[in-house]
Amino acid sequence: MFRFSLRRILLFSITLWLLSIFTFSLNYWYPGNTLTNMSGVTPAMDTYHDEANARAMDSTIFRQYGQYIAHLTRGDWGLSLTSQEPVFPRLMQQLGATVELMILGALLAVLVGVPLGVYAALQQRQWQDRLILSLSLSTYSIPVFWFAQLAILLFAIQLDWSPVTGQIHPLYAIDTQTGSILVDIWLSDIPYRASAWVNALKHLWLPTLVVALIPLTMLVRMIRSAVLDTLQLNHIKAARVRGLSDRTILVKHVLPTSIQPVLREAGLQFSVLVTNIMIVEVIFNWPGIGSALVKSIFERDYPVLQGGVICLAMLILAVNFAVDLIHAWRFPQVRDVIDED
Amino acid sequence: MKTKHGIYYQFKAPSPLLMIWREFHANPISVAAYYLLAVIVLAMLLAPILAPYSPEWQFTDVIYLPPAWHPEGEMRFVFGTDDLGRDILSRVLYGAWYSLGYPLIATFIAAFIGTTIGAWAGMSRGVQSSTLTHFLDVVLTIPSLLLALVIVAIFGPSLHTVMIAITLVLIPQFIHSVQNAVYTQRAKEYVIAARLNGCSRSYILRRVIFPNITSVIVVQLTFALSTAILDIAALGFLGLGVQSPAPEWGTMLARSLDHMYLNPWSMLLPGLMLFVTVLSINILGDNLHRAIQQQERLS
Amino acid sequence: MNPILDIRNLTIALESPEGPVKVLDGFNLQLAEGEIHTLVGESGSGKSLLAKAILGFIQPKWRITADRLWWRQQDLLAMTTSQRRAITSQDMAMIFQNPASYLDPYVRVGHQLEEVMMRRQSTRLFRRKREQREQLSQLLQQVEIDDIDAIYTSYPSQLSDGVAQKIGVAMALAHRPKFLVADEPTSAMGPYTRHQIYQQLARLNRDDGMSILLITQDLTSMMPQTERLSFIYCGQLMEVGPKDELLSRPRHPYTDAMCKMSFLDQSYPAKTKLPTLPGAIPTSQNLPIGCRLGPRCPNAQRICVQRPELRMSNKRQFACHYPLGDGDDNE
Amino acid sequence: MSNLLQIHNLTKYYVKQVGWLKQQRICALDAVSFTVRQGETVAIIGETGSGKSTLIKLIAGIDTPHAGSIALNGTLLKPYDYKSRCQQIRMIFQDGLASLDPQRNIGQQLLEPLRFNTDWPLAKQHQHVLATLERVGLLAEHFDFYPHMLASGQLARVCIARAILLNPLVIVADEALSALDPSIRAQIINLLIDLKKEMGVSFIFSSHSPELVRHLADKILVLHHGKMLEFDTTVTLITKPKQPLTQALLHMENLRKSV
Amino acid sequence: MTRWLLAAVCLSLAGCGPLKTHEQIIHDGLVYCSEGNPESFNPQLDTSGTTVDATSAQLYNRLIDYDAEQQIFVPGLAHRWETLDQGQRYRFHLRQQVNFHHTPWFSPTRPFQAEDVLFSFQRWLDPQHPYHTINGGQYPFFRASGLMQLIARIEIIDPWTVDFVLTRIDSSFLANLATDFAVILSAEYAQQLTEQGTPELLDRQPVGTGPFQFIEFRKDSFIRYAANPSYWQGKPAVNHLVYAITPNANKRMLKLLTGECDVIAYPLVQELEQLDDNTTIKVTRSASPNRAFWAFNTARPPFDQTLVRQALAHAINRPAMIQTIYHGQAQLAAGILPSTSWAYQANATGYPYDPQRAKELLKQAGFPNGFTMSIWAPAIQRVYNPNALRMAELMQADLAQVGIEAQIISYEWNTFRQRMARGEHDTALIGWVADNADPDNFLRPLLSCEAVRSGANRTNWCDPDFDQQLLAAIQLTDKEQRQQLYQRIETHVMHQVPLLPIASSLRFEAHRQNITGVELPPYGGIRFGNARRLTHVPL
Repeated sequence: MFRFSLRRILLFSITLWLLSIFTFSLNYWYPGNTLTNMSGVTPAMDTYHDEANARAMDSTIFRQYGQYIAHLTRGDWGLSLTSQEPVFPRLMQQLGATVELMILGALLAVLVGVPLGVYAALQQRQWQDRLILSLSLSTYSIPVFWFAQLAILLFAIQLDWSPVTGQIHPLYAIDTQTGSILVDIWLSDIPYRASAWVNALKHLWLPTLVVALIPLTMLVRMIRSAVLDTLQLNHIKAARVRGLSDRTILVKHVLPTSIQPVLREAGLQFSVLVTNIMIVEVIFNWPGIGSALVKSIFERDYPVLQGGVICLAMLILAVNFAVDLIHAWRFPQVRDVIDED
Repeated sequence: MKTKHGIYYQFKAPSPLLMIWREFHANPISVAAYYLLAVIVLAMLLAPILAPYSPEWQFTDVIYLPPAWHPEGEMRFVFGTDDLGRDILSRVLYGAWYSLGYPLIATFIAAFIGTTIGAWAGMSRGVQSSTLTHFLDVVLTIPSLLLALVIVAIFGPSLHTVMIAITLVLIPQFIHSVQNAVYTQRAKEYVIAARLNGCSRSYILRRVIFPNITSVIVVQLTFALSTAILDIAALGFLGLGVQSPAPEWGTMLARSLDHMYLNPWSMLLPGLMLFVTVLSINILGDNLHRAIQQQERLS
Repeated sequence: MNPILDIRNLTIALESPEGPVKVLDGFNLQLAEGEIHTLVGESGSGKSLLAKAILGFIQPKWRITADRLWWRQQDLLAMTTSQRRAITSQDMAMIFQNPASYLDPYVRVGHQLEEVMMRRQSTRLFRRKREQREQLSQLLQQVEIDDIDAIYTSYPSQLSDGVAQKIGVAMALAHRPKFLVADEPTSAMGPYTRHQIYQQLARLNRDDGMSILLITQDLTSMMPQTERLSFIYCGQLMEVGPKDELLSRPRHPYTDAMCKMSFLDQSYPAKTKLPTLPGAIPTSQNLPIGCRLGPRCPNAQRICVQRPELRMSNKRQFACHYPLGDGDDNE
Repeated sequence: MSNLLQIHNLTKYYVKQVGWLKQQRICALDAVSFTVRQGETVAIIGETGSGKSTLIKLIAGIDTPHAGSIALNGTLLKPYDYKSRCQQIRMIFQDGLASLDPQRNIGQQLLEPLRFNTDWPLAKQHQHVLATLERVGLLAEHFDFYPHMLASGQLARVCIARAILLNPLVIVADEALSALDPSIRAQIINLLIDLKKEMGVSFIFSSHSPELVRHLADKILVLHHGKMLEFDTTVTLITKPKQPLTQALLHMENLRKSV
Repeated sequence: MTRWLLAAVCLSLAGCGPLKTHEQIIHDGLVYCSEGNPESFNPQLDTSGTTVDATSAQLYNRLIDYDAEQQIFVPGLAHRWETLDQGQRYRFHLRQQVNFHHTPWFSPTRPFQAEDVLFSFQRWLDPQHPYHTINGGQYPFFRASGLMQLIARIEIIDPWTVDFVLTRIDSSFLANLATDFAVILSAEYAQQLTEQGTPELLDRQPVGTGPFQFIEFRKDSFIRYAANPSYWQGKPAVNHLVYAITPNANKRMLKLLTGECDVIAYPLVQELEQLDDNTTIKVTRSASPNRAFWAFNTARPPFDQTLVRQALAHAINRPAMIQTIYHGQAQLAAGILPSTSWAYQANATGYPYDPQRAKELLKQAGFPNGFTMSIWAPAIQRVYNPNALRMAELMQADLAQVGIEAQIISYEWNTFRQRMARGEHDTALIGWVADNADPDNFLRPLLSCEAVRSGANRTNWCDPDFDQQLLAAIQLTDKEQRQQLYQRIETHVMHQVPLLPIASSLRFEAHRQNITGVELPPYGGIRFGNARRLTHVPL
């Protein structure tokens, strides 16, 4: 495990390095002034020359890259071209909002998707199974932006179960500290915390549902087929012959074995989740990285765009890295297989 | 029957691909999806004939017309008109070019490039292949939409950019699946047997490995196609894709949101088309996959 | 003495597009307590199906009929699934081919052993760890595994086939069954490992009086300690009887051919051609009518399209219209 | 009879990671040398994991040795040079179904070696394939069959047909017979005996069935943990084995009878 | 988590209504859904309606205000004023006991005084002023309206009296002073910031004398204001005022329907009928002196040719736009001045839709096969144009008829304006809302050479002759004469068409039934000082 972790850490750092080279080169590809793309400092500003010196713009590309990394690690991600605010602190707040949606969405997907998938597998070829399968395939094909709009029409306008957009009713004066509204409420010292919670959850559940929906259906289908495959495996039959109860077999043998291939694909599902989050944030005016990213493209605000890309990519890579480690820790056999190639 | 040995066997047997097709054809849902998709593609190809009007022609006197079956609708605009008085039916038909035709082209280009690289990577061994594998693993975890957004940010939103972005984004998927498939095939005994037969590498790749991974490629194709359609639509929806007045479904959808309270039809229709198209492609891919598995289990 | 397992005229039919196919057709088996019985059948003979039917792992699409399927005078067919499971887990056990695949690859061997052991004492949830461990090591010693600690913490994929099968045996023994079904337990193993496993099974039979039904494809991997032999072909019982009797004087052409093809007749000179049954084993879609050996049988006549009666003859039973040997031993 | 195949000092090991940074070599085959004469049948016996399969693979050319050489008629065989090797050494695979491409019919696959190793016209290639099919007891119709439509015995025959198509000098087989049903196995054994007689080909096979080895082999090679324990004629080894393991492996039926 | 979700769902369902404290919080405040981010918190720096809406009337006061209904100037921070020296000197008597906002970042030690007036004006008047270049240094309104040239100097007579000395007599001076841009900042705060070394905070963490004080701004999310407890006109009725930034018009409307917004900016015209039916929503329409126009960037060829501009003016179908874009809720523009202006010329000749004529003109100009151009259109609603993007699409189709291939370009509002100020556009769909009743306000800020320099002139059209005439017109005091002069000017401009007027729209605003007192002055801005929520009716 130690060796494996070390290799993974190495791989992870190499990936991050590649990512940094990629984003660094993006600065040169974006239209306009490279230094402005990098730092948000426009030639019209007084600080332009200082910034050019600090980023070694007249030196070799390697030194420029070195300076870029130095600035990046220092948390100096440049200024937004539209608001002249530093990118990094704002990104961190937006990250909080995104991660909140991400965690809740993933939780919802797992908590609903896994039991549903297992249930479908156990009811194989029964009507329940067919229903779950066809529902999940249809849901999987719904364009998420369309679905989100329909959901708003239904739940917010017709039924009034949820507000249309936003994190919380704007009249709740919650200080933005982490960006994640639930954490922020918890950290704040307002007297009406309880109703703030309720209001925040009212705002949260619909975007969470939309974000979770497609990963959920993927999970249902993957878990179902994995459980079906597992049920065919010899050791499950053998466990039955050995007289273990159905529940023990399901919980101790079928589920862990079925989770393994699903966990391997977790990266793919996570990237689907992130894609959905980007779209959902735009639709629900969620103050997260995804909506900032899309907005920054409209505004040609390259420092913000860069920051968003780096942030999201790093988040995804980190999650994949973590999943890899968990996977290898839980299923040591797989480790060798992965290690071999 | 023929001889003492052949007594129990039928005579002429279908090839495995034909068997997959039969298996696939036995499922009414997949057949329905297949014909549905065929109809959509046909409608797309025949759009200039089928569409009653030009997609950009503005009937400024009849804006926000509901569909014909609605009491306020008119027969000459079967699906109604949009905010500029353009015929929605014509727009949806022509829009299929952007929302299905271009994704198809992008998918095929990506499939060609990806399969070539994937096959090369799968056939080569050692460091270069394992580096590529790890690298691809990483690239694949980055959402395609995010990469597409970056490309759009560089070149600015336009049809060309979207096509480049989607094609580029799809290529790694093909490389990955083809490489894995080739890699698995290489360990198969019949490939080893072909090698021992003295066959050339290209022959092994073309005649032995390739027919055996067709199914993988086909399934990947359907997957990539639905990804491409949804990504192009998503970009259009975000206003970063194909630009107006092109009747791309995602763009139409985004546009129609401004008056979804007044004229929900114009929002339902492009969304529904997207949904139906993607659904039929997904059903197709799913059942194809199942048919292939079934066939593999039988043989 | 009553047999502990009494099977009369067991038929299992599977649904197929062409209608039900009798994969097992009128099978008989009587197994006495403490007996080792070897069932020889080539692929497609329905031998694995039989094992599943005895153990009660029946799929809904099977249609099982039998004059008698008794376990210790209890009718297994009349029982509910849970009663059946109770009997199976109480008194029966099974070991398998490819032993490693019958262990959960993601759980340490020790945990799997514990789990099986715990099953019986599920009421006593808080058993002491050491006590459990002791029991386990006793069990492993019984199957001649010495390096208990190493085995305990390893994963199934790290075990050799022989050790894995020993673990399988240990698991089967965990609740002291009266009856063990061994489904080709040694087919993938070298001769020496096979010998070891058989030795162990034989000792269990000797010490605990456990009945063993060994299922095998090939006479060469028959258990030497076996007392009785059954030959089954395409779901039909060919011949049953005491081992020595059957091997030395086969009455059924199939038994005869199997003996010769398995080099048991050492009189055969090396590098000469073997006597064979012509043709191939029919698939379940193309089963012949009547005696299923018919098309391949050297002695077959027209009457063989009728199913031959099972004939009793001097401790043995066989089903053939034209048996080999003289009719002397007919009482 | 001359020495046809000389195997000298053949070594193959696998590298296993022990801890981190430390590697351990596991010898699958440790300096194995022997010679095979023309027309001779050599059986390789040993426990599971003794290196039987590795040896067969090395001779067939599927794998390359880390040390040692294989020479045929005095010329060294180069690794990865399938073109020259396959005309002289052919292999019969154990699993007929797995070793045949499910997407192409039998005929296409049997034409393959001819296409790459002869300059015959297509008609002649066809003819040869049909003749070979008949020779192994199959029919011309089987040319158009796909592997999954054949029974195990027929698949074994196809594999043999593939091996003899190019009239090789040596045929190797790894446990090719043990997975077959007894009644089918006997047919295949008979076929092999016939073919050997007709073609005078050398045959190297591995098996863990002592009966089979004694029935077919002229010479027996005993492997244990990659090392060659003994190599001698069948008669010698049966009557006067030097090693106890040889005794055990070859006389299993004595144990069987003993109870 | 799921349990909470369930609880939340349950709470929103019938049976268990919202918690009581929630109602209290809602009752205490007001949510205004605005269409975009303000560019700055100081309207001196920016003419954008979004900035004005967000700041002028909420944070600041002016010396005088204009009452559009009675068409008179009313006291602001100056309670009395008089004209001296035949109109070259204005003396303002300041209100005493007016306090600046008391905020976490600034505690005023003295009330509002003449010094603050001096600071507020000197900042943009005097290029040497330490604050002149802070945060951009562009004062587009003052530059374009000529106030910069007009004011010679400002003299403090005593702490409560201040004199403005003009370079010449100008009839529009008071009108310009009453606009939303001439706000009064705190000199003491500026001094504190200078000492802290953070002068740029002056316009980011604003301090004023207005009814609300600034709490927090989160870009793309909200601006939070709190009532100024010591406002000189009395504490506002709402304690909290939040601008929820919602660029999407459709979402604004949906949020108004669900009650997430109390007041929304720029409701969608086509949905208004629906809103009218809805008893919880009230829509108000008011006349507004505004103009949507199509500006040609005359600095770029081929738009420097009058023929081309005229051709384009003929090529587009403006009456169709009135129907599709404005849904009939607007008036087709003939000239630049709207019909509400007293200088309006009823008989002005416009450019009728005539593609044939357009083609001929193009041929004359040397473009028989047309050309490729871009139409810039903002993505957000404005008073004068509810959907510029869609209008651009209509024009795209029209232009295609005469062989011109048009490309639509859109940016986020502030980016759009910044880039347009840099002259990156070919043509732009933009508009103007008058800041005061004077016709000069329609011409000088839009088309003068001075406005080119400040970036407010979207056409980059500079005609010294035109400027001269404007100057002459403003110095006249006789309304009749002025009207004639303005008509001449307008005819000239319409012949040159640096910009093609399209329409004047009604101004709309929609709010919940239980909100009153939101004021929409015709010359831009929105006032929440008197807004209040009627007693909450339980659901």
